[in-house]
Amino acid sequence: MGLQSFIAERKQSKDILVMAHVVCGYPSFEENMQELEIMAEAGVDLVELQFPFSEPSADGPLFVHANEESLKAGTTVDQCFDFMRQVSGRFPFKVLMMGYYNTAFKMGEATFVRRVKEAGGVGYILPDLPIEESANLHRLSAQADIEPIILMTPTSSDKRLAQLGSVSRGMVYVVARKGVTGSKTNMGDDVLALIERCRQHTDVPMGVGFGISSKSDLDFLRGSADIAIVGTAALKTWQQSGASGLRKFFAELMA
Amino acid sequence: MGLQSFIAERKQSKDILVMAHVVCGYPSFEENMQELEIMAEAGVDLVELQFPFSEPSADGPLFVHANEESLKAGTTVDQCFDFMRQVSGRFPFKVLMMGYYNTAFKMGEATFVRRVKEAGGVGYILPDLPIEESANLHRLSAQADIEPIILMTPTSSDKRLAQLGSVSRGMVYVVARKGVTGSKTNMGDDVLALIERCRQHTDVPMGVGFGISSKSDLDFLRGSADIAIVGTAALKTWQQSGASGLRKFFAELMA
Amino acid sequence: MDIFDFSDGREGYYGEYGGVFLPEILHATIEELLVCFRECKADPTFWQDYVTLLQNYSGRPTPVTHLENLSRKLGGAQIYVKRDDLNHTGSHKINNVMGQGLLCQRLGKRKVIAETGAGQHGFATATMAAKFGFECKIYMGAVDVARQRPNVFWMENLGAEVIAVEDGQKTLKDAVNECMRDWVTNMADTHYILGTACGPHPFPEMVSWFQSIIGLEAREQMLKQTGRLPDRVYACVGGGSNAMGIFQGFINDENVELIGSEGGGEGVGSYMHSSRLAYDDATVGVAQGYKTYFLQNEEGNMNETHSVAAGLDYIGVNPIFAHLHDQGKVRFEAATDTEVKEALKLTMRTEGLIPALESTHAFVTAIKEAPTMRKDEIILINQSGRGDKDIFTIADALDDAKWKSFIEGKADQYRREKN
Amino acid sequence: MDIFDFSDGREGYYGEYGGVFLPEILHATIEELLVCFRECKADPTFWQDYVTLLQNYSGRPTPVTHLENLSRKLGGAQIYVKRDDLNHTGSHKINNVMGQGLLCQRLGKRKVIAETGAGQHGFATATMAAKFGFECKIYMGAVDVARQRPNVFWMENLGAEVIAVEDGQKTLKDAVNECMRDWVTNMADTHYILGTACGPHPFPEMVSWFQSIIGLEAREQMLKQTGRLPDRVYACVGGGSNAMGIFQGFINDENVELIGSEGGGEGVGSYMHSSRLAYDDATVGVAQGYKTYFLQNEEGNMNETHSVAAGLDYIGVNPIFAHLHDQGKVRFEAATDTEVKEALKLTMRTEGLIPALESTHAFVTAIKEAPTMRKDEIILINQSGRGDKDIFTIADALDDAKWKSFIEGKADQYRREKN
Ligand SMILES: Cc1ncc(COP(=O)(O)O)c(C=O)c1O
Ligand SMILES: Cc1ncc(COP(=O)(O)O)c(C=O)c1O
Repeated sequence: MGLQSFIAERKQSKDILVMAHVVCGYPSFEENMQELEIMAEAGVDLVELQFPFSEPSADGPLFVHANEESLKAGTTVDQCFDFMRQVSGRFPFKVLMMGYYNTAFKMGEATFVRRVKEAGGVGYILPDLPIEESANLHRLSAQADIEPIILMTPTSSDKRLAQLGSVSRGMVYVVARKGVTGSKTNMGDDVLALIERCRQHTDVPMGVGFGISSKSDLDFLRGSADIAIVGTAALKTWQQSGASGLRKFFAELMA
Repeated sequence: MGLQSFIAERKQSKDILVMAHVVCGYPSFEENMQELEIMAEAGVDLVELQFPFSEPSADGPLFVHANEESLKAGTTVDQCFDFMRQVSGRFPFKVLMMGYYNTAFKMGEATFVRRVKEAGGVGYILPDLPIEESANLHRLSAQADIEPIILMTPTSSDKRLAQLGSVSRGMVYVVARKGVTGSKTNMGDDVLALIERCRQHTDVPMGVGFGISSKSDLDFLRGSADIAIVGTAALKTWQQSGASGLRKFFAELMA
Repeated sequence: MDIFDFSDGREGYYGEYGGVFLPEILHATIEELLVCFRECKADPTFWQDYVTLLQNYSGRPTPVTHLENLSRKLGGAQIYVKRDDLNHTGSHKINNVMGQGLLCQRLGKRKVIAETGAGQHGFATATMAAKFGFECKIYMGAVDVARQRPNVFWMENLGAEVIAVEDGQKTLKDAVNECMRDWVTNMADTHYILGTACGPHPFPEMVSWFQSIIGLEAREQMLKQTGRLPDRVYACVGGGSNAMGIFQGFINDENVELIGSEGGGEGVGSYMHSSRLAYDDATVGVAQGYKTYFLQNEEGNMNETHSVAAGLDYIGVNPIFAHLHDQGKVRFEAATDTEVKEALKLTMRTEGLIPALESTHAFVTAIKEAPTMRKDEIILINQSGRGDKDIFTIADALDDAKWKSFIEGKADQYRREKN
Repeated sequence: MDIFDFSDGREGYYGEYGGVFLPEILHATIEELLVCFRECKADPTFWQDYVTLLQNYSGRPTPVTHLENLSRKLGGAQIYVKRDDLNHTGSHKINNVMGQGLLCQRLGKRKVIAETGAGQHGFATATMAAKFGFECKIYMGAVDVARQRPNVFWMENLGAEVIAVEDGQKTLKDAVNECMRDWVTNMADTHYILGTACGPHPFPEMVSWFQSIIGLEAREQMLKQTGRLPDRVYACVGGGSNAMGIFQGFINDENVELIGSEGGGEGVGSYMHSSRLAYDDATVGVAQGYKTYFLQNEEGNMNETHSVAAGLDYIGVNPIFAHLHDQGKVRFEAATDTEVKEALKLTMRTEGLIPALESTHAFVTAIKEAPTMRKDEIILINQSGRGDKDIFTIADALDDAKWKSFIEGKADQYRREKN
């Protein structure tokens, strides 16, 4: 089942879905697996598996550190795909590859698409790959039936949103504010206005991310966004209070 | 009795005279006096009393150091003149003021001449005062009947020697080689040739200095120069072996 | 040939290299920059203002010096040197920075950010910001902050905030990443003053354009001083801005050979170098906003790099050079750390010039090749910077004992004064 | 007025100052120098060669920069700066040195000696010697050698022998004496490259002549850039060479006021300064070969002097200035160490310029006076050198804690490496 129909299906029983995030190999693949179990238990709907990269220029400090430590520990692309395969086979949520374009570029776009597909991924998020550079990858993805997730942002003009909307598939990722991952976003009228603007340019489901960390954020988005994307907040919780903390975090978030 | 007639008189009983040197106040006026006693005993004919100056740029390392230490110990121009008066009153040798022009300039040339005269000096050597700048001082000196000692050097052209000779009075100081005081001069044909050249331009007695340190130097000069000027070698001896050393030094030198 | 005459739909591409690989959030910012840059480039008064600013503030045109002693000693080609070391702040970096300062004014932005490795670009940017009255933040790897304190000292005294980047290898590439992170947050009022002809379009073109003043001057000067064009032109290649600068003066001259000299570090096969094109260790990749040759592993993660010259010690290279290299229009060589030290000593003693360690890489290659050339052939070297600001690095490189005991004495003095 | 148009029998005298007070043994040498200098001065191709050499080697003409920010901030006169800091080796000292290099070639001598205090003149001389292929010895007070190690490092690497002078105060004046001692020994094949407009005739005239290139350029540039002459011209005064250099461009212009700024050290009455003309502590004397105002005691022995700027820290002053001061043609002011530090900070932050501590003295006086002048009045400051070579002194002067811990870290590293 493709990403968009999966989301549609899940949305029949929930008014907002949750997408979570782990950095492969940080702190370790074992801990990643424990985090994912907790996410699955809590009913998380989608998960991004970030492939670590040496130049994570769109990430905030916590993820930068995670990328770095994972690489230092020797994490390879092969291991990440292996892990993706295990995860997608084991849990009910759908899995997306997340990472930087060089990872895809170096193995070749066709290989990349094939491997995501083979590992059970339903799509990928490459934040440094603009649509101008995506034609071939999008074509290959369409053939393989996986989705390239497009990002829409507060700085995108209407004209730009229209361009982005016209090639969006599966879902779009609405970046709630300027900046990198990790810091808190003030959920307010601008976020709603942004979602509203984005809606006018695409029909696919809409995930909203960057700085979502609490039930109140979710409540705020309920009714406007389809998916709340939770990244740094979960990792921070795991680092600070381990499995029990993370369980509590998701329980409260999704209550 | 003026310098020139003093030299003439002494030369009746000796074929070469000796001029010695002390830096006033170095190591101390007491030690200066001890040195001078030894010089007098040895039969030294003339003595330069150097007034210490802060910028002794024509002196070699030993005298530079002596100038510096003397000033540090607080030696003043008044003290130097006082000392000169004592010395000229006490010893049979004649006393010359030696120093840099600024010492004379600062007190005024007339005062300078008067004070040298009053202190019993028969003349002065100001190595940084060229004849072009000396007219007034020479005039004052002539009036006071003291002698400005002119230097002749190995770099002086015949024309220059003629100029120097024409204003020389009392004696001339022939600089045996280029350089500053203190290092050894090789007594050889050039020194003799230089003396010869100088002779052609003046009738006054001729002292030869710079680097004279031994009886053999004196022997070498005997017959061409009237006066051998001994500076650094004596001070070095005093520093190294005190009164007995200096006594021996002059005894051997003038044997 | 106009390398910036892009074919349709390939704007910002040089062969397969270049492009814009940035987060979507910067799309509008980079568009705005591109539009502004196109306006500037089309407006002859902008270039005139730029030239006047550099004349009055930085002392351009910098001269060309004939190295008669070195030429005689090597017994081959006549060696000439373009003296960008005489610029205000001591290197060619000021050219680009002043140009972007003017452009930033046009953009109506009041804050600038910049990455720096050796500190030369940061120093130049802090200087420009003081002159233009911009707020200024300089990102610099923590390792570089520690070893390039003199430049940090000046940047701070010029009023810039210097931020030590603690991520990754804590050097230049990490400072670039951190700049990007600042930019995606503050692009509304902030212009990113990229320091070399790398990064996303239009930076390679824009930086090359500003630096082309070197080549424009040099071409005219060589014609005037020697009556003809040089046979070969040498420049060191870090990101590639000074080399692009001088090469543009001669790129359409068939008989002028262009030679880029990269950081050979400990030599071929050592993997302790920063030669992307002269050695075979780099492969094509996409990072820091553009596609080019990077020193990276098979999975696309960047390798550690090394050069005695901090300004050459970078993973990627100007995409224009990647293309010109493919086309055989520019030849690339590498100079090892050891060769650089020897060439520096030789240049100081025979000509009284102290090239920056970066620039000395160009001298190394020229010095190797000059003796193989005829006496009536002519060589031009770009001296992109002066070495006297690098005294700590050079004294270390030359292992100067008296310098070390001076530093120890200074340290003792500071410790005493604290007590 | 031509200050060098000496009346009969007064050659080398400016009023009662100047002259030649040297040991007889140097008479022929100084004559030979004078004759050679007269030939050079009379030979227009010599001056042309000199200008060309400085253009191609040192980047002359140096520009004039309008300090718009500082002028606006002070709210008075428009401030312009003559940028001799952009010269090769970082100061105006190179002008004189290159000129004397050409002259030394004409004299047929192959060895040069020079005194240096801050090290700027020694650095320039070592550079010139490398370029001309002369053997080179630099005399430097032992105290200065210890505190100006960076310059010593470069001089040595340029091939000069640096000799630490252990006599006297072990600073500049003692280095001058030691140069004289070398010269009286080796004058046959050695030329003494005196670094400022002091010493025996013809040095004051000769150094002034070479430095007049600053004023010639500046006058023309001011006319071109502002359409008229400046109302006041400021320069710092150590020995007086950079000031003589720029002032000569305007000395016959009735409405241009010339202001020299001396090292005020700890201020008037402190006796820890080097102001010969601005304060009342100096008297006329004869030393180091010439007659002028010296900071000396009643008996004619020199006093200790002090300035935060080593290049101003000297007992005597240019005899031409002593005369122009008597005549009221040049006004003299002093800048204290404290004022200098403040002006340096201000200049760095508002204009991105880092004047040498010496030059900053001129800025101090200009900054004090600019606000009292009308907005349509014009000031010109001579920036005789750049401050980045003075990092140790400036960091100490600004008491920079991060710099100090950097130095301590470096020292620890060196000590570790030894073990
Ligand atoms: C003096 C100098 N030359 C060259 C470079 C290398 O940069 P690019 O290749 O962009 O000229 C640097 C970089 O810091 C530099 O400081
Ligand atoms: C930069 C600079 N300015 C000024 C001076 C003072 O010398 P003068 O008065 O001869 O210009 C010096 C002396 O070292 C100097 O280095």
